[in-house]
Amino acid sequence: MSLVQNVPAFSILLLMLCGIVCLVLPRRAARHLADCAIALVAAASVALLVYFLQGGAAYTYSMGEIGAPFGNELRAGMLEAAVATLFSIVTLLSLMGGRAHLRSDIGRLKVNLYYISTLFLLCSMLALVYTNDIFTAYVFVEINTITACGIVMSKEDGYTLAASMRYFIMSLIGSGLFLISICILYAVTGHLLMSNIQEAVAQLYAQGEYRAPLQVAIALMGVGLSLKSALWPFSSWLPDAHSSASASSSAMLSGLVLKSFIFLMIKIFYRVIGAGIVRTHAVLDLLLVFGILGMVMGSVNALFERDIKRLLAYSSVGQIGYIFCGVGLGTPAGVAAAMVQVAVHATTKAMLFCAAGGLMDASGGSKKFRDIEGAGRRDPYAGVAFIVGTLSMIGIPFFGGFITKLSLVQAAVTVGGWRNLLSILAIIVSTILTAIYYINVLAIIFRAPETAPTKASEKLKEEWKKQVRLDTEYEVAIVLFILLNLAIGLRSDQLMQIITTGLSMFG
Amino acid sequence: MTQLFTLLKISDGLAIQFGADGLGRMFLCLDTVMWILVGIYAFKYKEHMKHTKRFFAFYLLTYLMLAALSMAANYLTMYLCFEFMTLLSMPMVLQDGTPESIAAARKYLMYSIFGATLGLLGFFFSAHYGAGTVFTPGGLLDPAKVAGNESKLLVVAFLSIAGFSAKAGMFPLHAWLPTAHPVAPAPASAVLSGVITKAGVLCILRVMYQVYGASFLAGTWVQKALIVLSLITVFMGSMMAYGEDLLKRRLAYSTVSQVSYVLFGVFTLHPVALLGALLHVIYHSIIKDGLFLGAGAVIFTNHKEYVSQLHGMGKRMPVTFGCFTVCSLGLIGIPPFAGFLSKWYLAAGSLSEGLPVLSWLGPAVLLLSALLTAGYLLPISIHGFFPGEGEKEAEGKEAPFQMLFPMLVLALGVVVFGVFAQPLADALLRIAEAMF
Amino acid sequence: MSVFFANLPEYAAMILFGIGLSNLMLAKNLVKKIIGLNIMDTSVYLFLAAKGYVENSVAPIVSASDLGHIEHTLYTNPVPAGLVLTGIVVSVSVTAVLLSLIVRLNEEFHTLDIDEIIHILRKRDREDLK
Amino acid sequence: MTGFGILIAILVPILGGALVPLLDFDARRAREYYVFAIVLATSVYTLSLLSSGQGSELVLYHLTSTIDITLRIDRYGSIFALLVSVLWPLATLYAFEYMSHLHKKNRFFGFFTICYGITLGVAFAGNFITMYLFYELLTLATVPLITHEGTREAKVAGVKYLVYSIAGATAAFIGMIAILTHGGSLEFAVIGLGDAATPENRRLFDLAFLFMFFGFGVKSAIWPLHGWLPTAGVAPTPVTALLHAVAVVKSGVFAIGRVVYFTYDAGYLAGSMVQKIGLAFSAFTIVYGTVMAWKEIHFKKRLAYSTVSNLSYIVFAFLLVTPSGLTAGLLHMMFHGLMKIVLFFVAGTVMHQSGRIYVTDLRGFGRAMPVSFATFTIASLALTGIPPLCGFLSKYAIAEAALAQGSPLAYAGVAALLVSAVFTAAYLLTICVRAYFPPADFEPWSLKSVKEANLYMTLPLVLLTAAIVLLGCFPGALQAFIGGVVPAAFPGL
Repeated sequence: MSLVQNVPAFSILLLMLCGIVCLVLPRRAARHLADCAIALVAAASVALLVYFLQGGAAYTYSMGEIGAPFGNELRAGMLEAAVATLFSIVTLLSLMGGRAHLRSDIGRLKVNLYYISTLFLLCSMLALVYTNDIFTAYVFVEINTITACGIVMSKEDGYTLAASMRYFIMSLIGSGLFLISICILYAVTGHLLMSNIQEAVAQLYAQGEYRAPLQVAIALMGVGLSLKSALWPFSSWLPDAHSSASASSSAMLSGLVLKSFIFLMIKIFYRVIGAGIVRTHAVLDLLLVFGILGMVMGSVNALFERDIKRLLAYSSVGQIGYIFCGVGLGTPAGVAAAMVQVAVHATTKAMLFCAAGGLMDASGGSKKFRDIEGAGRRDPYAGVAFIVGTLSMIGIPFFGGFITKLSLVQAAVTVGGWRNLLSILAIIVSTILTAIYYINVLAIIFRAPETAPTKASEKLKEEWKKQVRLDTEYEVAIVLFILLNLAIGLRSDQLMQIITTGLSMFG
Repeated sequence: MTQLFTLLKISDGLAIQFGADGLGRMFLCLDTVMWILVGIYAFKYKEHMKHTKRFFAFYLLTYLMLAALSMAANYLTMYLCFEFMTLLSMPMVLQDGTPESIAAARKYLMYSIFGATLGLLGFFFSAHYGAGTVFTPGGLLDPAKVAGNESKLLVVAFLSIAGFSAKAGMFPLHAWLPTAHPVAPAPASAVLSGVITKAGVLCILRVMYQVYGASFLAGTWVQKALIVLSLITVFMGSMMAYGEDLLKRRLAYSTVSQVSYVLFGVFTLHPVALLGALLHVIYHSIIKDGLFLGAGAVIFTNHKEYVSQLHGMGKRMPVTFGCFTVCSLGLIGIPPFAGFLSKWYLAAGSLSEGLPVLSWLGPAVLLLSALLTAGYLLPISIHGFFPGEGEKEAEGKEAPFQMLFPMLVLALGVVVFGVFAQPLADALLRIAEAMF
Repeated sequence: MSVFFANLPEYAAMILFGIGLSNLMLAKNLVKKIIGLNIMDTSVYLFLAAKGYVENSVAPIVSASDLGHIEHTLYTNPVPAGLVLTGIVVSVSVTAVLLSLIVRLNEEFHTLDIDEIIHILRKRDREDLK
Repeated sequence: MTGFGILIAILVPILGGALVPLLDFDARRAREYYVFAIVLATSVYTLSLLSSGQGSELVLYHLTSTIDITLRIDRYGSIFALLVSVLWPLATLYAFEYMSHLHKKNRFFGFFTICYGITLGVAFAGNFITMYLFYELLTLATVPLITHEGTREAKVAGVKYLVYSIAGATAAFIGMIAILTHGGSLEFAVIGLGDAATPENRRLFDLAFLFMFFGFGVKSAIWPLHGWLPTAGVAPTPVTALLHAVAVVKSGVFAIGRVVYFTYDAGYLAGSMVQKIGLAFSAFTIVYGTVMAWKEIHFKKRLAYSTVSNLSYIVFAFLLVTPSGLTAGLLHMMFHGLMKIVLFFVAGTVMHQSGRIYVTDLRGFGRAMPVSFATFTIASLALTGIPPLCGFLSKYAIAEAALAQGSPLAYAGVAALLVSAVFTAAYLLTICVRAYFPPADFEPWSLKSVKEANLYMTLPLVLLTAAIVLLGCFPGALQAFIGGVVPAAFPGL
């Protein structure tokens, strides 16, 4: 057991510790502690990833050396390490990107409480990634829900409170269903550790016993988790929550929180229930159809939005549809495509939300399209970020989005029949719609205000004149985000290789 | 074709080449003589016109294209000259600029270009299935290539010949002629009717005899269909002319029917009938130019356009109406005058051809339409000279000498060629034989 | 019917879960929603606890005295009990956060009906646009 | 001659163009010298590349294990590059004068020059993914050009163009990936599917072909997908002339040529079902385009419909999948570019000088703008296919190729060709008649305000018309250059 193998447990416990310590620290100290903790966790995850890349096998890490039925286990493989790295890096960058907004939105006194929520959020996400025990997964799902609503509520204006209440209630329904399915699985198999459950389920399926409860458990699991990760029909709460929250929290929410639940679902489908059984179950087709509808309806709603952050939120619904379309195809290639989209969407959407924050600063804090005209010229960093985001979303080679489209099409093409045709049509339609509303945004933010007739109020026009004071942290974050997207685009071969070996290790 | 002059070699299959053969020389002489006479007439007529410089420019350019057309040695050059002749003769039609003349010109343009495009179809197939490109009597199709797909080639032959016959005013595509000629100024309509329709005939001759070859088309459904079409036009043209009051439109209908006489001779694919056709080409040009110049003279001097206004005009314009009458008699086919001999050879050729029904039906229709021709031409002369007591006699003076001179020459031509037709007939017979 | 009586607790748990879930989703008043949530959670814990019960078994407590010899062979399964405890902790914390949120909402909008709150927000949006 | 030359030829206009808005020229002269210098330099450099750099290749980047971005000069690409590099300087010269009455010139010339580089990118792409990259960028770079005037109509045209192009590009992309995953190669150096096309996955390759055909068919305006071209007629003339008559639409046809000859070879396509579908669609578009053009009275929209029909000439010729079909298609690609750009330029000059955009009010313009309408008449005659001019040659070559192929659809194509010739005469020559022979009641003084355009506009017109006539009479050199593509596309022959 080399040192690096303790990284999963170490990162979860470190984040919890720092979260608690932040309670007592003053604002500036809490900020530095949080940043250092997350940076440390990111470095550790990278080390773990390198360990796996050099041929390390997936291993289980039992907490406190206690035996199977009672003890708790973490399991780490190449995919988990990669996802953990991604989550921690994006959290760090989102915090840096939205720092300016934290001061204005949350007020001086409560900033360290915000850091507590962020640390616990990241901790719960890493736990979801690493855990090998489904009840621990439930506990961290609840922690995730509470902290996610926390960072939405922290902005304390009317919108965020209402939005977080709706978010909370919908999530609780989701986790309720998730809980009941766990209990059924426990009742049927008697185990809590995922690997044991898999053997028990395989054996039961072979003998044909408990077929009905298992079907119900899988269905509830699918619906519960898709509800929490805002699959289209259940995503009515997402636009309000993600658009009203402050810049860094919407970046984290849209980029990471949704993805952690998806990763949990993939883990449960493929490690707890086993690929063979899941593929025969109707829930995959359900996810595929809702994914496809999500891709189209998300983009359609985004078309009619006149508010930059709501547009990005609806676009997230669309991209989540992409991921579920990949998972719903059922083949390993489909799941790989889903994981690629998880990585690309995490970086791109977080970048766009931070850039949207920048645009709002450059146009007097308003989110409406008529006010952010020409904001791309005033805040060039946000402008370039949106250009990169658009090119990536449309799927131009050299950018992240291209690899998503490439892998999803490769997955869709190998699957025969109606699934193939339906997903291909959805890809075409969603690319068109995405292209339209992103290019529309580009046209607006790069329009020279003095020539085109603008509907913005006079007061706003004077503000446009004076030069926008950008803080360096925001600029560094945006540049790093762009580099991350380009890195994924350019090094996509390596990313695919990590994902495919990670998935094979998953079993 | 004796020696060839290659103006431009575009690629191995495509070249613009010219060469003189009997047929070409005959048409060139015809065009040149007619152009000179109508030219003299037009110098006087131009006081009546605006934009005279433009008119004469296009008048000469059309002549250039006609000369090139008669000298063309391969299908491509013929098609080129045919297209340009349409484009250059069109401005003469809309010379007056009245809305009807512009509409007529557009109609003329569209019909001719449609016809030329069908001709182009023929060119594509002949280039593909042909052995060489230069016109060769007896056809240039390569039997090896043609072996499998005669039916396709027959369809294409029918379409291309029907296309070129649009210019000659044959039945399905004749509608532009009666609308274009009346609006054009007199010299233009004379040239249009007399000579430019013959260009269509020349193209049909080249295509039938020197691209597909008479032997290929003899006895096929294509020949029968074309003969039927020409007979329909002959009959229909004279019927329409009979009822027409506007003088120039009556003459236009007469052109439609007379040119189909020629086409009937060409389609029977028999040397004697072909001789009759060639003879009728010459006679019709002379006669129709004379008639149109006469009509032009009447319009120019007395602004009378309708036949009903010409009662008693003969006494006022004796020379014009004299030539008009001589030409009418020639057209009807009264023996001493020119028209008779060509109709005679046409009937003889058709009878000896031996097609089951058409060999006798043809001459019958020709005779019937000769009667109709008399029906619509003679009343003009009769009412002109002997108006009858009751009606009011039209006043007017004689046309100036510069316009009368060409009419006199043409009338003289009708008489001379009627009486001393033998040398002309022998020359044309040699040309006809050379075609098979 | 014998099946019904055989696993009576499971049936009870399922019915309670249904009541709690529908209440959580359909109730207008926010406080009622929280009550529904708690009913749902308790039904799950009932289900879990029932799973742990073994016929005529003894509580799995091994005191120092009878370390040497153990007379009873049947012990109730302690794992579901542990799960129930964790579940209760989670429910309590979630309810606490929700209730504090409801207090803040009431201060802001003076109503407990979530649809009315959204209606107020939409009206506020329209005023901004003008 | 390493491949870096290609990269330079592509990057110079792109970077040069990107600099124009940044340098923010306000003096017109400075901007013109700068832009013209860049465009001319690129053209000269590209032409030198074409002559010396045949076959040089550059692997730009290994995107994934099976896909990499490569640039290569092969004879097929250099024909398209020749056309573009000859026409772009002339169009830029024309644009300088035309843009004098429009605002935001820096942005316009910036994107205009960027499009030049991207089109060269399409020409020199070494495999399908690289071409897809430049193909998408071309769409994105042309959208701002279409919506340049900022009117509501321009915005609608821009969105419509964007929707059609993105749909097409994605469909083509899906076709590409389907081929890639099932063993076919996307490299242009490798001809045909080789052993990948086994009988059982033949249906999939057919489907992939249809996806790519109709995907790229959007840009080459095949019948159901042509809607964007006429509406894009509202863009400024240099855009419609150069992009919608030469660069953008030709890249669509160029891509179809790549699909037909470089990914699927003659063995696969000859006589196959997909070939029949393609031939049927393109033959129908030939007739549909000209009929719609004849009905349309807006000058530039009429020319746009004419482009729709002429593009299907090229697609029809390509789909014959015979060497003569390929050469005929490429010949028409070159000649149509020349002819159509003259017609669009004259339409632009008329609009620039007199503001008239409808065909019906062009009476008497022949005298008011003699040079423009002389070139217009020659170009119309060429397009109608009158022998000595170049239009006839390409029409003749296509007809010959169709007859040589001999299938019933080929004959239908020849018939469509002829019908469209008649309609082309109808909608083009009527304009010439109306311009040169105004009706009697027409007062010449009503056009005294209309003067002939200055040298900037007339010089390109005259040069292009001279090219039309010369190429019509002496096409030997060009035909030999195009003939060189046959060994590349048909290795077996």
